[in-house]
Amino acid sequence: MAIDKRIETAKEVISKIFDGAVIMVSGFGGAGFPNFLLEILRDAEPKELTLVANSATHPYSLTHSLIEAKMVRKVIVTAARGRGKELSPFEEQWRDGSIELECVPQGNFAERIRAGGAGIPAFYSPTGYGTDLATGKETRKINGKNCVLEEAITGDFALIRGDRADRFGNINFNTTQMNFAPAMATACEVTIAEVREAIDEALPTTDVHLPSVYVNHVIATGREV
Amino acid sequence: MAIDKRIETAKEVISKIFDGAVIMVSGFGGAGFPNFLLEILRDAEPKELTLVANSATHPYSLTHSLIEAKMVRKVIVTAARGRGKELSPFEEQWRDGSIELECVPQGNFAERIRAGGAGIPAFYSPTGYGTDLATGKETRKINGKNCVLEEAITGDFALIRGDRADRFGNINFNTTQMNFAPAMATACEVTIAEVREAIDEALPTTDVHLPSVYVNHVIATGREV
Amino acid sequence: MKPLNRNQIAWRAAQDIPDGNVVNLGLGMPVLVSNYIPSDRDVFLQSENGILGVGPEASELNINPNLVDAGSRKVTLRDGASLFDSANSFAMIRGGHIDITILGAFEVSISGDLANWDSKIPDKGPLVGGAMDLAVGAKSTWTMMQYNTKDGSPRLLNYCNLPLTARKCVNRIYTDIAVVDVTNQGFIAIELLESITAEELNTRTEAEISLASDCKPLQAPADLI
Amino acid sequence: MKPLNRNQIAWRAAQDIPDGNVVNLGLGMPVLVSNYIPSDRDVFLQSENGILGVGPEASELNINPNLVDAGSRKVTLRDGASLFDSANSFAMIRGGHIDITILGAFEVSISGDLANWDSKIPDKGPLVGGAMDLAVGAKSTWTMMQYNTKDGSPRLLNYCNLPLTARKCVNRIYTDIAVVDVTNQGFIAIELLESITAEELNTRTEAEISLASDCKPLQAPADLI
Repeated sequence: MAIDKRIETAKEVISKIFDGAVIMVSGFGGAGFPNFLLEILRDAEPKELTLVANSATHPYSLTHSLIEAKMVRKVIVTAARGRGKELSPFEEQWRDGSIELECVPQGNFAERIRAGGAGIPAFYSPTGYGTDLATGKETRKINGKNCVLEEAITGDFALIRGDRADRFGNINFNTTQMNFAPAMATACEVTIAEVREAIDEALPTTDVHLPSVYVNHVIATGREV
Repeated sequence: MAIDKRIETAKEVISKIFDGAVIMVSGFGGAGFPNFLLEILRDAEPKELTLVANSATHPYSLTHSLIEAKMVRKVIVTAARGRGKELSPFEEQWRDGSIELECVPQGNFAERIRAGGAGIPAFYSPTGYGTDLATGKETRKINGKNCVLEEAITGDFALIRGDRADRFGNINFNTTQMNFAPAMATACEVTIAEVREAIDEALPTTDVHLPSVYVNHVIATGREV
Repeated sequence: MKPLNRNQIAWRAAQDIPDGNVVNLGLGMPVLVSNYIPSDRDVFLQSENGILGVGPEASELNINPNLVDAGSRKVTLRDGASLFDSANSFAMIRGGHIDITILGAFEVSISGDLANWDSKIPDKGPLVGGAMDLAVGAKSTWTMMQYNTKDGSPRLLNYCNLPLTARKCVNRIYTDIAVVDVTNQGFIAIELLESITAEELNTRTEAEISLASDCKPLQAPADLI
Repeated sequence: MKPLNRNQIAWRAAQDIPDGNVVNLGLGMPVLVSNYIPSDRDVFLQSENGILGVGPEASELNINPNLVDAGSRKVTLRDGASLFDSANSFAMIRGGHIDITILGAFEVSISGDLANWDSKIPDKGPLVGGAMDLAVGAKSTWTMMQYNTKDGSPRLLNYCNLPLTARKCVNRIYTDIAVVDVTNQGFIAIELLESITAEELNTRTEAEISLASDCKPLQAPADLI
């Protein structure tokens, strides 16, 4: 049967996100946030989610709206500081002990997700050695370099944003929209991609940044970002 | 000063390859062999090389010519079997104990080279566990999966083949010419790339498969393969 | 029905590939499977040198000397194909993103251990390639082989004699006389050539083997030669 | 000469970037360095979200909302730029392919320890981003900072008080009153504001600091405001 991963509405696939699921959300600095999908996820209101995203507090990403809606039990992030002196909703919940925080150096964060998708259960990284973010982690000196043992991160659902997709699920990204999306798509059981445009014919191989095998569902939003 | 990594002849840069150097050579199945550079390397005749290449015996790659010229002390490969029943030159030297062999599963081979370029000194892989190729290696059960500790591979010189390059050293590959070249370029101190065509203007970002930072010298050969 | 020839074994295996699956075919007999995938199924063939979506072998008209598969054949790409480097290809394999790998085999043990990479020919070099990664990484590992060696010795054993490729990895075995599942209850023939009795099958097998309660006659089109 | 302002510190650091280098600029003061790189030097700026070759900030005319740098600014690309995902970006950083990273700093210890990511404001969430990876991975780590805190406390210390970013990583410190090398012989000022005596510098430094034998006056263009 001809493969076609395009969907008309995302409500049904998002509704499969269960209480307690581990969700990865792409995006960095205003580029690559799957905000169309996050709106639907917020309305679906699963509870006790673990969120894996670069930032828990980025104003352009609707990741923070899931936290504000008290849907999140734990975040794994590289940034969790709200702008300004007032506490952000995340920081308030964190202070109150109602949300758990795992703060990870961004390179270890990206590599742990990549490892999760690549079948590498753990690796040694020099990053973070001797810092508070390596507290309790196993260390080892390899070829004279002090390293920390870092475990892979995997997830149940990846929500990512691309520019173009084809019916096979191949994804093309616009410049820095890429950031964490390819790694996250490899590391999750189910990947849902929102894109500006989803086409019938196959993307040229030279335009494919994320191979179809990593993508389960594609929805076109028409949005530029 | 304007960056220009293009060179007119490769003899001078190849002459810097010293006795005992670790050389990585790209290529797989007839695609991506840097045979132009390997001809020059063979004539330069450095000794006691360690070769990191997918195959020690592939007939289309001139890697084997370095072995036949007795320039190689050790190979790190996934394949070292000559075609046919007669022993290949590599196999004769191996039988005589004059060349050392490290045979590595291809995925561990690629990942160890990537790790070498990515500052990951070691990682755990499920591949090879319980086999002769893991003999003497540290093992560990992680999340129920038996794994082998695999160390990064780094090198002194990478010889790779691409299709197009620009003066900055950005490289574009033609389809499966890519294979091990990107990882090898990241893992070596000096990368020399032969390409079909080297252009003045910058490659479009969408055509760059290997960023310029990983490439030191570029030479155009005009050859299709 | 006579014992199946190579093409008939390939045909038989091809019938069991589900629609939409991603499949990696090993060198030798397995690659023949691509000729017999039923036309109502849309299957993506992965080649470990960096292709998802291998198409038919290239002809003089559409040959690209840089586009080869893991068997060094000049190939084409199918609609929706994508290309990547070796490190990413084995990330795809090791990470569990390949549904089925079909590999040649010398021996399979009753616990699913596979020996397919080193036949211990004196002084011939080893060739492991991607076999260990595929056997460990794919969701299902099938093997294709003659049920017995040329001199009639069993290949379905209590323990493998030849060096292992991976432990406990084989799920199903396609042969000239039977299709065998590797289960917690041992080898179970799910299809058997009509001319062969359970008793004869037992004598041709070192390990315990039983017939499935619904064991069917092994059949393949007679015109495949 | 008065103490240098932020732009003057940035100008001063920019003068020391060698031609052809690859440089990653941290958030805050370091990003100003890009405005003052001498025009005779061809420098590639890396942004950890996936750019090698960041160009000037975008204007209304050439804005691409998906093209941002690590500081969330809408940027352009320079000639010869390339783009990649976060995992590859940090492979580039961790793998030692960035010549210099310039980071903001709260504190630097005499052994080169850096504290720049957690100022311990009560209940505010942490923000580590890529700082730990950059400090460990770049060939050279420079910091830019005010020599003393707002209340006059020293920032060049025997041991850092704030949580560490990385150990033994800082090579050079650019400040409003001095340029300081971190050496095996401790802090050595290589440039010092003419109005400041060695004795005054000492009182403003917790750790031992000496003047280089050829210590020069710290200067910057007066018209940078």
